[in-house]
Amino acid sequence: KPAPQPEPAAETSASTSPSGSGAEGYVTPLVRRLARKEEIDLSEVTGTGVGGRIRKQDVLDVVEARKARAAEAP
Amino acid sequence: MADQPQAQEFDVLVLGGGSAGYAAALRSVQHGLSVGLVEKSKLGGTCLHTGCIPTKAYLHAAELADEARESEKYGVKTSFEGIDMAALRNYKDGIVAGKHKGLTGLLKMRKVTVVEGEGTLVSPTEVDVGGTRYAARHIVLATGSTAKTMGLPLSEKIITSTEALELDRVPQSAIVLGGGVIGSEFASAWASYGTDVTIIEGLPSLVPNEDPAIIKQLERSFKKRGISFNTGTFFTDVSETADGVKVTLEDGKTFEAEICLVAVGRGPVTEGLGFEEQGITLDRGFVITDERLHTGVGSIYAVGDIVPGLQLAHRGYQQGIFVAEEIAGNSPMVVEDINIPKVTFSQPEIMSVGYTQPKAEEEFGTDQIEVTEYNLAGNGKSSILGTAGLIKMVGVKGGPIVGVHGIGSRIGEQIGEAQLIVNWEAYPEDVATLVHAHPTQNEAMGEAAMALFGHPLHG
Amino acid sequence: MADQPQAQEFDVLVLGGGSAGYAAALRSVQHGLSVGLVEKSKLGGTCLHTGCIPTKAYLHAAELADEARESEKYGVKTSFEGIDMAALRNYKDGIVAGKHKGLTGLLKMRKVTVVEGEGTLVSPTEVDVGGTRYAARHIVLATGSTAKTMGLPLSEKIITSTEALELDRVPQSAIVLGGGVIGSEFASAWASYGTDVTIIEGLPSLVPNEDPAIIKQLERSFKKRGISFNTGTFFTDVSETADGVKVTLEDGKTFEAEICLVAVGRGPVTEGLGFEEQGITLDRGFVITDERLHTGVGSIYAVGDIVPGLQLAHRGYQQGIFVAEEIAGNSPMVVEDINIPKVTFSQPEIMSVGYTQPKAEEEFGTDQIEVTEYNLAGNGKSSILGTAGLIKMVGVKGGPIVGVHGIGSRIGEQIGEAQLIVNWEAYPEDVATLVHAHPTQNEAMGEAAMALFGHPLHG
Ligand SMILES: Cc1cc2nc3c(=O)[nH]c(=O)nc-3n(C[C@H](O)[C@H](O)[C@H](O)COP(=O)(O)OP(=O)(O)OC[C@H]3O[C@@H](n4cnc5c(N)ncnc54)[C@H](O)[C@@H]3O)c2cc1C
Ligand SMILES: Cc1cc2nc3c(=O)[nH]c(=O)nc-3n(C[C@H](O)[C@H](O)[C@H](O)COP(=O)(O)OP(=O)(O)OC[C@H]3O[C@@H](n4cnc5c(N)ncnc54)[C@H](O)[C@@H]3O)c2cc1C
Repeated sequence: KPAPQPEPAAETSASTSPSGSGAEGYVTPLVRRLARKEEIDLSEVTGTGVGGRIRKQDVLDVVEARKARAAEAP
Repeated sequence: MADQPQAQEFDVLVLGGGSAGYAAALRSVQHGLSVGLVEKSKLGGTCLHTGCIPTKAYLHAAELADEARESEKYGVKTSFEGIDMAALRNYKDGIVAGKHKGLTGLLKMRKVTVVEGEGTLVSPTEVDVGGTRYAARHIVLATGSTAKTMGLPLSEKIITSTEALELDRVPQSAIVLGGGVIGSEFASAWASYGTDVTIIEGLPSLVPNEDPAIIKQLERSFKKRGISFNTGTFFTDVSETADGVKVTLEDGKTFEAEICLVAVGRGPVTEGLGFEEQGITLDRGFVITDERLHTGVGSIYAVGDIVPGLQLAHRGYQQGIFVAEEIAGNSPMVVEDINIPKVTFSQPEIMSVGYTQPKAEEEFGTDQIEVTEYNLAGNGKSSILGTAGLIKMVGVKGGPIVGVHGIGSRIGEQIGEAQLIVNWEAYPEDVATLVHAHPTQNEAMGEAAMALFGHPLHG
Repeated sequence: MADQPQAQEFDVLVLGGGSAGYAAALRSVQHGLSVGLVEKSKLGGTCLHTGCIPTKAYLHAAELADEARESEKYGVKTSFEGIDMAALRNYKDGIVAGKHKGLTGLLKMRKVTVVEGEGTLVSPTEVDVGGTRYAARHIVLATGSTAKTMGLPLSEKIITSTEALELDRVPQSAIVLGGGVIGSEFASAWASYGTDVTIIEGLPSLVPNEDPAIIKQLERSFKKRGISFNTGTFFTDVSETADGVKVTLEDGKTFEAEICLVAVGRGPVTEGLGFEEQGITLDRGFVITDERLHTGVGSIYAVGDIVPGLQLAHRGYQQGIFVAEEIAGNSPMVVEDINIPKVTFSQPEIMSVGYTQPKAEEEFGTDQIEVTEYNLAGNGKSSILGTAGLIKMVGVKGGPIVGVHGIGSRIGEQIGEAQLIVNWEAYPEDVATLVHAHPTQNEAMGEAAMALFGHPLHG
């Protein structure tokens, strides 16, 4: 069930731009949904897509890195 | 070490070879499990033999009949001379036979062991078929549904959808009891063939589960097509007359016609199959499961029409696949009924996924949602096809689109984009920024999203 | 303070009222800008009057004719008695007139000032129309395109698509020069009407921009429909004969028919309009812009068919909207041509978005991509419609789906879901986990995604 609540920071920037499409802020719905599921703040993800756009792989990379860090942690 | 001994004990045993059952079987073998599938009648179940497939063949013929009648307007000189019921049944039977052969071959190729016969659950890990016991680590119940008759005396003239598909003639007139999906589809097809149709629906409207805007448009279109309907009053009696049938309503009104189709819903097939004896909970015959389709007994799951909720073939697939993934340990994601796509193949067609406006208002609050209706009159391709209709989108303010609904000729195929929008929780601007291909009906989806975003292009 | 003086100086002045131009105008007023739109002929341009809309009306009549011919197989008794060209043109003209009226009304309602006449760019901020100078802070060039004739002598018998839409009869036979989208669509429509059609295409195949699997299927279907084609050799000459036309190819082969449709591409309308004089770069007549559609001169932009790339109405809308957003300071996102959805409305229809297999191999490396082809023979609704075809998906290994292609009757409407998949960079599992509605053609999209994900359901 979709959450009606306001979303994290990265997302609001995407939806307040009148065209909804400012290259920097824009993420696809799939990336947004994945980030929410994995509890990742998109403003802290480095995008590797066109114009620095965050792609699904970028979020997956953060998930992996986090897992690796968790595994290393004493 | 032949197949035989192995075949008596499976990793997964599925009871019922309809949409839900065979999907569970096919996905389970993909995960390397040995699978048995018990079917008492024909592989493919209701959907293939007496449901989705034959009805849609009949509805395609209906579309051809409508088009033939109207085509002079489009500069195509044709004359419509009527329905050749024998040829129509041949065509329908050919499609069903082809799919049945394909499915049988597929199950064989994928090495699902099909056991013919009626199965009964005799222990949490065993099913008896004609005296032979088949054991399995996991059991999936998928015995499906059958038309409810509410005690009406079925006959040559009082029939369910199953018999309606075998009629050898186009009835002169018909009363359709029930204005839900199945009733509306038959009413639509018969009207196209030339039958004088009256729908009796006890609830206040046809297709009562749809969004109000869709209902209004369907009722308007049916009226225009000469399909009569009486809504808001339940029937009390159906009886045969000398040359037909008579239906009496609670308010005393009566209707007469050549035949009466009883399409008042479908009930689960679970009686006498040993489910309750093994401790499984039934509610009015339906199998009660947890959210993950587990019955609470041993490793027994239930899928498809026997589980309360939407009775749709692809919900059956979805649940069958879900359980196979669950058994394989892949913790699949639960897809709620609200996010399952729905299509009604009447003329006009209806498609919907997600929340209707009233349901969204209830769930998110009336002041938290916004809706847009895009009239197909503004859509080039729809004008070319000569269809009225609309696309309606329901969104959460500042949030995702949570419902997409549509009505119009051929609009059912828009369900694909609608499904992605709702299930992927797209915002209006996500869709609005993608300009849709011209001139398609699909453009109407883009226009609706643009309007919801506050920037209609052509609207 | 009447409208008049204001009307002479605009925030935005658009030159050309076709798809691209009017989209720029409509979106600009939505941002509160004052807008003038100069149109020398009819609002709506090529697409509305001599392109998308009339051709699709003709193709719908073609579909009706095919269906009437075939419908006995489906149990619907009809006889096809031919095309009534006067009625067909009436229908087509009615659709065009309706849309034209709608568009004119919409521009008026939204307060776009329409200036009738031929405009010439006379300074970086001024357009002259019949001696009156209109000034604007921003200018959008949108003068569109026209059929290329390659110096061929147009006549009653050697015609372009514009004249083809005004023919008063169904030709007995026709040669179509060019097997691209426009050529294939006319060939398809005429063949349905009963014309004996031959396509001459210089490149090695019909619809050469499509994926090879799609091309193969189209060529197979056209052959089956009795549409002849000669590919891989260019023509050298077209001449009139006593009772028709003769086309000669480079290899000396000749073809004769009643008429010849020249559909070898469309060139930009930019000559003599003052563009070069103001310092704008033209290349073979096309306006060269940067990625953000700026011409490099003043605040002059170009949109639509005059900008090199896909010549499609909705690409025009997209660019028009883009420039309006850019002028309004909203830094819109660039949508590359590769991500623009494309539909060819022949029988069978073609839809595609994203990379073809060869282009994906080139871009990502042959060993980095994976593809799946789902044959529509496995799709219930397609069997019901009686159509062959396929859905092909091209994915990056372990990454997103970058191309979706389809062919089959009515398959064009699948472009909506395809467009979301490619533009939102969905992974196969994103789509595969959503079970699609049964029985629709849309299910084939789900099956293709499941196969790409490694778990076909029915495949
Ligand atoms: C007229 C009509 C039109 C429909 N149109 C559509 C449509 O367009 N789209 C759609 O999505 N859905 C449609 N449906 C609904 C769809 O057919 C069902 O949702 C679907 O078939 C349910 O699948 P299932 O596997 O749960 O049950 P079923 O298809 O009913 O299959 C159950 C199977 O189990 C077998 N069985 C039962 N008991 C036993 C036993 N004890 N031992 C062995 N075998 C047993 C039965 O023989 C049957 O083959 C339609 C239904 C009808 C009646
Ligand atoms: C037969 C055919 C079928 C087609 N089918 C499709 C289809 O199905 N789908 C699709 O997406 N595309 C289709 N197209 C392509 C589509 O029509 C074009 O891509 C689209 O029209 C381009 O829009 P535009 O605004 O750039 O140019 P145009 O539509 O050509 O509009 C340019 C306008 O500018 C005006 N103009 C030109 N010069 C001046 C001047 N100096 N002063 C004032 N006004 C001027 C013209 O009169 C015209 O109205 C088809 C084209 C053809 C020919």
